[in-house]
Amino acid sequence: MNQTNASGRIALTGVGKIYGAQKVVRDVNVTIEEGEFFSLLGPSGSGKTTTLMMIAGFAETDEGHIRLGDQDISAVPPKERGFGMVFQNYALFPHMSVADNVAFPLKVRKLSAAERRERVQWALETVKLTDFADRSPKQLSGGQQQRVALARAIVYQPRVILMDEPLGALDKNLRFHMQTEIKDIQRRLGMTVIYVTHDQEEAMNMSDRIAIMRDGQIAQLGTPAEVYQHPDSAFVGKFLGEANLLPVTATSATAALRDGATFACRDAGSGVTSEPALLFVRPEKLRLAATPTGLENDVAGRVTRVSYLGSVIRYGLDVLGQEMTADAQNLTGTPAFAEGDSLRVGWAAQDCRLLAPEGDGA
Amino acid sequence: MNQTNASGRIALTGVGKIYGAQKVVRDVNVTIEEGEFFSLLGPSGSGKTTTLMMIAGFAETDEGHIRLGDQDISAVPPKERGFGMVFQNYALFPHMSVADNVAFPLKVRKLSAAERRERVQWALETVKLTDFADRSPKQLSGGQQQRVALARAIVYQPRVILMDEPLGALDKNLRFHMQTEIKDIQRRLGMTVIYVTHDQEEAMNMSDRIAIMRDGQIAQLGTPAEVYQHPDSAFVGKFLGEANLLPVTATSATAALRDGATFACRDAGSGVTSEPALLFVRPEKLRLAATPTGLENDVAGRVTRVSYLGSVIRYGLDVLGQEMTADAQNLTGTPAFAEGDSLRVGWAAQDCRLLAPEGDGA
Amino acid sequence: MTRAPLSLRLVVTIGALLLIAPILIIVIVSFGGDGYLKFPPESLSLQWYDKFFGSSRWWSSLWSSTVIALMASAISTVIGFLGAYVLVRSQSRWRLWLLALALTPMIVPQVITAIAMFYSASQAGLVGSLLWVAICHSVIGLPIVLLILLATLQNIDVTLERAAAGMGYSQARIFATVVVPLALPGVISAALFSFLASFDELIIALFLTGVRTQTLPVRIWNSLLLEVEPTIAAVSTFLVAITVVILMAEWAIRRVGGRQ
Amino acid sequence: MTRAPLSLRLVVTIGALLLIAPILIIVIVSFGGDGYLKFPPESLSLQWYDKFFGSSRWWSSLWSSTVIALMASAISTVIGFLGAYVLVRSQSRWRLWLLALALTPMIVPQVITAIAMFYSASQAGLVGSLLWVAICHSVIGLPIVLLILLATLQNIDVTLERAAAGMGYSQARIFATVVVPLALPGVISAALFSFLASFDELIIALFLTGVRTQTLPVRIWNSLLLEVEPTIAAVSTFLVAITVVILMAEWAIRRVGGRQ
Repeated sequence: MNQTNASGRIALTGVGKIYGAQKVVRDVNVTIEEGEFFSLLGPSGSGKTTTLMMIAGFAETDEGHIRLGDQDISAVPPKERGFGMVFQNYALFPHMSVADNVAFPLKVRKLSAAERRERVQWALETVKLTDFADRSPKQLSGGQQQRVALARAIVYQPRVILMDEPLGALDKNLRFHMQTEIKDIQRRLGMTVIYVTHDQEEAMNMSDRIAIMRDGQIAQLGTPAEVYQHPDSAFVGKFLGEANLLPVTATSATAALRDGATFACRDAGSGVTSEPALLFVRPEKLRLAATPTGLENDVAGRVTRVSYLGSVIRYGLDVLGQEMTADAQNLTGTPAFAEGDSLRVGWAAQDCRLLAPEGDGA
Repeated sequence: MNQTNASGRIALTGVGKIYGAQKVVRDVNVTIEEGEFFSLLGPSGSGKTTTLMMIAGFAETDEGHIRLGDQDISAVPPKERGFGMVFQNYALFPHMSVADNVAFPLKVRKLSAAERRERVQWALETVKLTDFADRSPKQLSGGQQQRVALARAIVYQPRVILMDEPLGALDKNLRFHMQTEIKDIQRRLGMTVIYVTHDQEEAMNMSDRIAIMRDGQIAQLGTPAEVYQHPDSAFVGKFLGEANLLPVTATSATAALRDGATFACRDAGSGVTSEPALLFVRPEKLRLAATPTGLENDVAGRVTRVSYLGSVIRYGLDVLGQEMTADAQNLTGTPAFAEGDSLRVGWAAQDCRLLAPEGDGA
Repeated sequence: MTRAPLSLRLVVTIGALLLIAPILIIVIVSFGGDGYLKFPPESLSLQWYDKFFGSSRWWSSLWSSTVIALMASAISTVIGFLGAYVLVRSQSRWRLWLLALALTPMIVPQVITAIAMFYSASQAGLVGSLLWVAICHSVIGLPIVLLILLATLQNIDVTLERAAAGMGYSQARIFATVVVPLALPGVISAALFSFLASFDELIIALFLTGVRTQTLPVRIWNSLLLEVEPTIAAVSTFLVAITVVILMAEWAIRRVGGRQ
Repeated sequence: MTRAPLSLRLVVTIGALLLIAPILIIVIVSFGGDGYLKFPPESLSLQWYDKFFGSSRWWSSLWSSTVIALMASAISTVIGFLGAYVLVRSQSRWRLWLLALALTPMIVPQVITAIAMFYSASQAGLVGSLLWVAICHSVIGLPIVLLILLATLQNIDVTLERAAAGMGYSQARIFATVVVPLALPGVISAALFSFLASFDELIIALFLTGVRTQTLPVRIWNSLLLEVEPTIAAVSTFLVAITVVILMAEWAIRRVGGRQ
């Protein structure tokens, strides 16, 4: 079947949005490649949805340019951009059946009735809802409604689909399942997807690249593993999951000390040298042992709390007078330590980074 | 300071609730010991909140008896039960300051003004909100409002506090922190807490014992580790976290086979013998290796999907034609396997159980 | 806590019954067999209804009322729909002023509205024109139409319109395929309520209708001044019955619409 | 999408302005310096206001209107508050019927309500009694009071009452310490709106007031029949001004209440 748009590459250069006296989005520069699954991740008010609305054309692009392939679409109205769109509340038309909802975008396109039927059939098959074609959207569960919205977005085979927290209204168990399905469909059809979410696990699970937004700007941009394991700032580190941020004195970009203990870390490239700094390390990277761990970083600690969270046992630790958190997988024989135990806490140099203290921007 | 009630032990015998023709709670029997942190956990509509409302006295106990210590309180009005209560929406009085909210329950009790002030001071100190005494509740964040509600519930030192999804409105990061605080206060004051939640991690983190409810009945009752690791039913297994449920043919209560492979499991006590059964094992208990794992259960598998979730790498596996899920901690060097890799999947006999297939009740 | 005390509920029930007692008395009196207004009636008959339906004067009033109410309802529903759409979708600050303005007919004492409209009409020689009465009545009906349609349109999610625009639909097609079909139950409610508002209105009609265009409430009024006879009770009962029927129709349509 | 088309907005704005044009004309005419109603006036003066405020007949009407409206407002606010509380907290099916019953005065044509009330009053010899007018006006005000207080009480979370009960408070103390303080802005709104409903009401007052107890709208009406002089424009403007002042007070109280 033929494609609606020639290109699926979207480039934002210097994009900004102004509401009254406030810049809610500032200087966003990013090129989303054809066939890429790209997420805008951030807390509420970070500008991620506004950025998506500018790409969709529902909000005016006050500054900079948005290009689709070689064409500047900054001033093109939404109905001419030809993007698919999936909303958090599904935005299904309650007065139409599932099949009519899916056929809706085809009705403004010049297609024969047979071709239209065929496309609707294909879209419903893709989302595994063929049996529900004649139902009303209201008769479906949340997950099924979201699938109808997806079918409606892919039915005219746009090269680009924009999704605004599409799984935000679903409960936890269903969410992971739907993430897998959306990702599979995106791969199979080779679509570009721009995905807005505030759920870091969701973004990491689905995306090729993630832009973490804060105060209208991109705080960091990279693959899931890059941003999770090597954050450039304490904000990104904390936003993507549990993070230990131990206040230390940096002696170089890779070495620090605190209370006589010395630490060796991977270079963060953040320019931290001999200042107060934060030593970043994820809780699951900490190794706990009764005897020295033999890792590059190894300090004495004490267990202050043992939390049973199911798949994970979370230890609260007192390390050099600071609270730290270590996550251990709930394997046979865990928890291995009890409240009050003294132990050694170790981690590899490549698993930690020195970051600028918070409040210093970025 | 003197206590309001003599006892903090609550016993439910044969408790039931009928709405119209429907029994929304049926035959609930449980004794909650003094000083215990007890959770009612279940999906919405499972009867957990209705059960709590009967204990509080806001709903009539249609069947059975509720006892506080030796006294039958089934027909006692709420205002004479003397329980503390914390609601999901905080239920703070918007027309009163924080201090007046906390002092409110003391105003119907015969206390001197000095004693009243002292108690309010103590309660606000306990929840670390002394500086906010003169604020209006509306000026506080969600977490702070919840702390005020907690202070108001403990200020008259009831032996029993009932909590109805108190953290349901808070976001994920704050939630873990508040769980820790509530648990600490409960321990320090030796209160009995009956806690309703639908968040399994929250229930496991805080509770001494958990009752998992389903369709108005207790599906399983036990410590967090018991119910998480040794569920009696597929429902409980799936509700408490990710679960592998491999259809097998049981040959005894501890042995099963599928496609020629034999499995050895811990006795579930569920009476499964030589029937179609489900082999239950948690994703984090699976060991993946290129060569045989040497564990009691060891089968060949293939990686169908690798999901990067941050602290965890989740592998989708094809094992004997069935989908299975394995969670590996995101340690240095992971993911160790890629999509399409063939490998061995092993787990210890003590980490798996044979359960009755779903639909067979319980 | 979930139940109000019995004493309170009793008081409220008795109060509510007292509220409609006078109306019930009129209804009962209208079926009286006596020669004058008497409660309770000594015998029952339909004589006053015969008189009502047999009189061409009453029929012509019913006709005037109906024509005026239909026109007023059409005018205020169309204008109210457009107004409500603009008010719901507009973000600017003046929307509140506009709303306040549109609600003035509900707020200004009706005598004064009537005087103002009469004064304007007499300057333009419009007294006695059915269309002019309908226009004035549509002003009276506008606030209720606006309130109903504001609520209706507010419940139509703007993302539905965005979704359609994203799929390539023009504003006009979105209006036709999404907004109007979804707002239909509210539009019908608004039309029925504005019909009633006009059908039952007295004061403005009293000022603006000529001898030949008297509406039903006006003729009831004039009859009261001339002859106190039970026909008026029959006409009143008829008017109440029509009101009740229209309200029940509205309720039924709303239920069916809600189920869809 | 978030903005309505310019053309639509223009139409709506012009329409809204036309709505209040007649009222504006009356206000302007009331300040005329000519000897008769003339628009636009050739000169400006306060002569008609002088006449209005200098007349003991107008003053006594203002007095009657105020006394009746105060009583009516008190009665309907108290009954409406209790009724709304019962309706909000009650779970049973008859609450809808009760609500429908309480809203009848809003639905039944006012002429007919007036006839019914007059008939009941004349049977009991109550015509001319200020208290009886107030009671009838309180019936007219009840629906609006109910609607305001239902909305107000619905916003008072039942868990607040449960929380207080759980802490050992009796129903009466919960009412005094929680429900009434939280509902206060709504109660004030309801009192003001029911005051206005009575203050501006014409038809029922026309039937029920005696010569000495004529309310302001009734005297405007009677004056219209006797002498068409610009004093009526001045009185009308005064009535509109009072209405606007009360509504602005209501709005101010609501804003302060909302901020608290």
